[in-house]
Amino acid sequence: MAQNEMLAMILAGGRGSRLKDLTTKVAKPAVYYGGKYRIIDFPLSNCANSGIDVVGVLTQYESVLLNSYVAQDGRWGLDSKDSGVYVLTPREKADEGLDVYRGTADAISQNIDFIDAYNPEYLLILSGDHIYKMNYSKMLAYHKEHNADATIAVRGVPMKEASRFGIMNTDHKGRIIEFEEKPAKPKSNLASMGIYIFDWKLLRKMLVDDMKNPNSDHDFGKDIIPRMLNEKKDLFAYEFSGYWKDVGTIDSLWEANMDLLDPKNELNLNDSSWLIYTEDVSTLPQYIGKDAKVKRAYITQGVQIEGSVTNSVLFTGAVVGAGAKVVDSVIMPGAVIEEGATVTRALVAENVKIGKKAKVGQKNSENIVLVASNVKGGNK
Amino acid sequence: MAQNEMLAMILAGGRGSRLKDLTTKVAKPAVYYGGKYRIIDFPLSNCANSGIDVVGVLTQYESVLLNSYVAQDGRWGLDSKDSGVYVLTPREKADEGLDVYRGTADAISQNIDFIDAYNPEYLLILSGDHIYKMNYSKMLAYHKEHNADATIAVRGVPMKEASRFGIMNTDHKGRIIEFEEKPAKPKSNLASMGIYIFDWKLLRKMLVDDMKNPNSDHDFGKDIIPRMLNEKKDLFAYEFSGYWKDVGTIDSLWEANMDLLDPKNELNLNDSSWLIYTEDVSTLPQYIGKDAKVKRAYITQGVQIEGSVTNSVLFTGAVVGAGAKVVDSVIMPGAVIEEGATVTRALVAENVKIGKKAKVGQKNSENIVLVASNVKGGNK
Amino acid sequence: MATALGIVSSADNTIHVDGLQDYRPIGAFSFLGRFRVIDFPISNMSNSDINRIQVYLNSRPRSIAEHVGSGRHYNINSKRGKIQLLFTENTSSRSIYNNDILAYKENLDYIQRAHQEYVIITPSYMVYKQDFRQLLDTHIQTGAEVTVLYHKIDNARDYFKNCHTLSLNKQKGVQAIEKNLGTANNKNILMDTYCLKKDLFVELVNDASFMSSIYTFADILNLMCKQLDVRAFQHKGYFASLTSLQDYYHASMELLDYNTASEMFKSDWPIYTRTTDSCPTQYFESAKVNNSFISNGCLIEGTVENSIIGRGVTIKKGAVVKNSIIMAYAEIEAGIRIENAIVDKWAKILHAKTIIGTENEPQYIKRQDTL
Amino acid sequence: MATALGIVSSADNTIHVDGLQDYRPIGAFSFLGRFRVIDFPISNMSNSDINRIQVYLNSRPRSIAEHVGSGRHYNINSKRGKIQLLFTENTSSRSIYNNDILAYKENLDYIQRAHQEYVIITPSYMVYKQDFRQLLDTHIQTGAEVTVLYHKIDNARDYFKNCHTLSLNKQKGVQAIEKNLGTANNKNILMDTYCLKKDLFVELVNDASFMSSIYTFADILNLMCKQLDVRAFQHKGYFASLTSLQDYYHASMELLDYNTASEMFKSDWPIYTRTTDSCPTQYFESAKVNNSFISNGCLIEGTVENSIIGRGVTIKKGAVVKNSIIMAYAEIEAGIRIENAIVDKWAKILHAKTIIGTENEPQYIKRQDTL
Repeated sequence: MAQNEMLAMILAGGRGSRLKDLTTKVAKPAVYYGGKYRIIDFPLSNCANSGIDVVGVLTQYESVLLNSYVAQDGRWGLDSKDSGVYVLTPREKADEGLDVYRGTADAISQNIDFIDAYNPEYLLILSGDHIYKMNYSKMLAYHKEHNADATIAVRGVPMKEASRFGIMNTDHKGRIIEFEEKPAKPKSNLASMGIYIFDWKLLRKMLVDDMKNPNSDHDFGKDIIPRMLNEKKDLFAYEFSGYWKDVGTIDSLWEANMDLLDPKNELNLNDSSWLIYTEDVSTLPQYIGKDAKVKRAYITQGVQIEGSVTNSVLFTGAVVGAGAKVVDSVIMPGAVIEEGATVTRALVAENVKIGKKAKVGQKNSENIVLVASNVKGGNK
Repeated sequence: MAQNEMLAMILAGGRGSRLKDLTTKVAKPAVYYGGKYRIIDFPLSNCANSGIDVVGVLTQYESVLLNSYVAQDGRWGLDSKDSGVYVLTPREKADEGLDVYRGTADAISQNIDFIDAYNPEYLLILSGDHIYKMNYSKMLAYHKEHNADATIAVRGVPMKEASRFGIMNTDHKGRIIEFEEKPAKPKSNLASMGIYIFDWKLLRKMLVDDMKNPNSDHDFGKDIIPRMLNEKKDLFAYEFSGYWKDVGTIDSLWEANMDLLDPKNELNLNDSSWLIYTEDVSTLPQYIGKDAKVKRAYITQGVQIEGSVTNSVLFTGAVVGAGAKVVDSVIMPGAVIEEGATVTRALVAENVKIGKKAKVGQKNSENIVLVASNVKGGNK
Repeated sequence: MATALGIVSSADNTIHVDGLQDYRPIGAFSFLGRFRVIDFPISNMSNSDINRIQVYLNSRPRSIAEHVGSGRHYNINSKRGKIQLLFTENTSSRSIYNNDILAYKENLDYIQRAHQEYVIITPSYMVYKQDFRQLLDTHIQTGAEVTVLYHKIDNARDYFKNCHTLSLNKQKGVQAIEKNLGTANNKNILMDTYCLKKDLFVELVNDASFMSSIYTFADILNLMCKQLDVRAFQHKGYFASLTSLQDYYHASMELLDYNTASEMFKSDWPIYTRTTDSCPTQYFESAKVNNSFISNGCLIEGTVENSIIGRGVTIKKGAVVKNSIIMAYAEIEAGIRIENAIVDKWAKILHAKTIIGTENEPQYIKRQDTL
Repeated sequence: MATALGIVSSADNTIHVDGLQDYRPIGAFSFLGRFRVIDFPISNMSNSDINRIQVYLNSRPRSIAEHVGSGRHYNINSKRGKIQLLFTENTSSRSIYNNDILAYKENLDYIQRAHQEYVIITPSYMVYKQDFRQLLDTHIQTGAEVTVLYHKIDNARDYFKNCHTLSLNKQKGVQAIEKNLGTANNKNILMDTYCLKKDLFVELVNDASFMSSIYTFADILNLMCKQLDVRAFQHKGYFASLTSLQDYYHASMELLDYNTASEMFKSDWPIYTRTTDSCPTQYFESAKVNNSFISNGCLIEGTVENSIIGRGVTIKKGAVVKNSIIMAYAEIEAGIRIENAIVDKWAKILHAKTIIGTENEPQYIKRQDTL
């Protein structure tokens, strides 16, 4: 795509409270996933691979780590002359005197001057906490082809679950005729993915109006999209059919990691034509010890395994001591499972130490255990 | 210097109201200087050339432009694996509910977590709006040599002006025994340059204490330094003798530009062993037209001159039309002096157009005229 | 959306630019003061959304390797995109076998491994502006098997001597490709720029190397243009082939017309280059400069007329430079007169009183020479 | 504060590693799966605060040029610092004249133009960890004119055959530098690492090229060590010279001892490399892996023992890999048995049932070969 034809804005604000202790220090988009990645690597890599040069990341709360993580734009190749990843924190004061964005639309409105500086024709709006691979330039081609005012990416969900989503009802050409937020009786199964392409000039006008509207929640789903439909704008649905996962809970984060163990997993991170880029770390390769047993596992560089690992995902610098057993678990960076310890159906957070012979998690637990602080040895 | 031995923090908050309309849209450190630079290029290039890898830039107010300017860390070579320039905006709410830093020390205090992430031994604190070339690694060597708790860079000022500055009184070894803010009867002529090196562990402790002190202004000059002296810490003065200029007013900004016209100017931007880095623009080289007259001028790429230029500094993309005269002036990027216009003792702001045959400024004016909006042609 | 692998080719050994080329390949020549010739083909590619680029180097690779580097200054995404430098290994740089086909043949792996369906080949020794998306679209629309870029000129007797000319039929089909023998002034000059499917390109490279080890890509195309649908696409605007010292000098002087130059440098088609971080140029009291392009970092006390001055050049009081190209970091001492000359990088003109060439035979002063 | 220009030298033509070196210089060899040999000398320099580095390339420069790139992954400031690639031009890569002195001689400008007072020269074909600040400090303190790095070994009869040995006096003065003839097991191996003033270095290069056009830097030093104060500085810790296939294999296998390896890779002395952005490695149900280093991006269904596996390698069900080095993107089909072998990049072992070498003579499988 031509330089700055389309700018991307990633809404990365959410604290992700359902991810519990994983997000006390980091914003949800900075949470680890898949052995070496952070969630936000996915939208950022998608942007880079789609030929988008400039990305704004809209953050709030205490997100020093997220901010300095995304500021290293070279990680996604977005460091050429006129490219960049820019962290955009809230600047206006909301009604309650808090320095936060009041809604998804407000987050964009507060950064109109930033966007104007690049004078893009189109604006792509993304969410920072979904796992998927998507070529936004194809979505833009669809947008142009339909002469749309806005295009919204949708995916088919099982009909019985449709009432949990924002559902787009379209005509046979893909034109959106109705949008229903969590409808009791859904008329279609096309759920919004929170990915929008707008004609920037039009959106800019609507945002300026919306800012002045005291009754608005300043939200794309609640305000902007309904108003566009009201005004008979041309909104089109772009159907996406690949792997997509919202990792909003500990269970779904665990599940998304487990998906990678499937030899036929749809996400296929090994595809060299659409790589996901992330932080580069200096470590040894992974070392599998003399008496180690490793099967059905997804393991990255810097991991050292002396014990047994089954059906698990291990992140950079994780250590599994001799005689330790890791089953059906996710072991985040730098976590150490000491000798003889057992970890089952658990998600062990960054740098946590599971002491010698300690036991964590249960084989048939309903939920996945999040282990966010050190566990003492089981033998004292 | 070893990776992350010393981190630099640049205080770039000031709106610079004495620079009038030049700073309505940009923060003072983003103001242009010297034909192709912005003021903040100086501390950032000094950091890069001194071997400092990580720089935090502390900004506030509406500084989108400054923020995205410094975020392009490749401009100063600070884009290698573990290097970076990070924009740090205020995160805590000050007493009055404003999202600003309450004082220079508060700006650092609010970013303790950022600094801790790099675990530096020393912290360098700089101001973002001075023009000078300085090797901070030599200052660090001096700091180590004296086993100092803090080292403050000072420069000699004429004794009669000393009462306008913060003055350091030192013993014969350079140890600071007293600090006086604008003393009526100065005992020395060593003025603080607002450049500090601290032992980070010690400073961190003092900042945490200072944050709890309700009577503190949270300022280095007013609170931290006096308290360190009170507590008999080892503070040393590091004397700097090169070119140094505070460009806080239109007159001093103009003057600093004029200094460059001196064939023996002390700043010497042509020295290949200490380059000042800045934004890279794609333009033609400067073109001097068939009937142009150029003498005593400092001119950068992308400038087109058809008229006459004397004793002036011209920035990227400035145009001087046929028959136009530019004398004793500073013409900022993209400004156009149309045919037959005359500009004298003026500072013409970015993209401003001086219409045909218009006259701006006077030969013997007391102050320099700032021309911040278009001037109509003089012939209508 | 069709995508193309970009290939920047190197001049083969039938071409030699006196003097200048002893120190670097043509792609590394300084052009208009602050650019290098290779900035033009790479900027064309970058501006045309081509971000997977191979640069072939058959001799003296240092200067281009250093200048091109990671390609970030050309706005190439450093992860998704890539500028790859490819070298010729198995023959010396002076060998007659060291031509474009050998270079492609030795690096065929890297061509075949690319994901792109098409290749666009552009020379590192010509300067022009071209949107390759337009070339590729036309190529696909017409159904041609090979599309080549050409430029109509009216001075083929005196210039473009090292270039090929095209014979075209009414449908712009290419009938023959021959060396410009200077037999007439009006010619269609082949711009050594080709657009074709990658698979066909690989096939042609293999065919050429099978037929003769000194065949070039132009040779095989000439041979095959009877069998293949080879079409020509006309380029308009500024065009320069820098394949002789005269052509180089002439092309540079043409750009002293500010309108021609600014036509070539529009903001919607930036020409990128590597910055050297030099400061602005300082003009002293005694400076007298007219109709010249001056790069940054110069110290000018003397007189400069109708000239192109590179970065960091010093021109002392009383020195006169006319109709000349002075390359980076050269020093012209007080009182020296230079006309119709090309002074190479780092040269010091200290003692020679006058250096005077003619419009058709510019005087060349060697790199780092002290005269 | 003394500063040094870093020089990474290339192996000359007396050294040839069978097989591997047909495709790339030793500096580009894969090492321990995810590194290349040249990562070690460059990381040593970067960690020692040397950020102006010259890398000399005398043959097949592509892989190193691509791997080193702008040097940002080595933490070199991209403005103030610089990794410069310098090429040998005037002779073929196979010529006996193509040695280190010729390379320095041809690029003497770039050495002399550097601002640094000292040079530190380190080879691109040896692996070790060394703080060069310590070497430089010692050099200055002792007042030596040249300081060389050496390593005491006890297996000189079998290994380090292409290296030089040092004879030292009691004061660690160098008495002679000779080829290792394998006459005894205990030897001081010259690590081809030198610290000296830049001016003296330039003088020695000029002397060497004046005396004989096949003299190497070690040769001239041997000759001059009677006149100059040449001292040796002992290196301790892991040291490998990769100047023969046996030495390469042996050195790799030594690192399978996790303690040795982790001693070499401490967090206060990172070894940087270029990331390939490959995803983690996937172990399947049938995988059985022991005492091995595995890089990212592999798909492992088979058995791997005492081996080093490069990036993106596929090892199918029932395949057995023992005591071997498998380089990036190789594929080992189901049921195949590989022992004591080195399988080069992109090789496909599809049909050969067994590939078995010995500890002293590892079997080598060529790049991109299909067996």
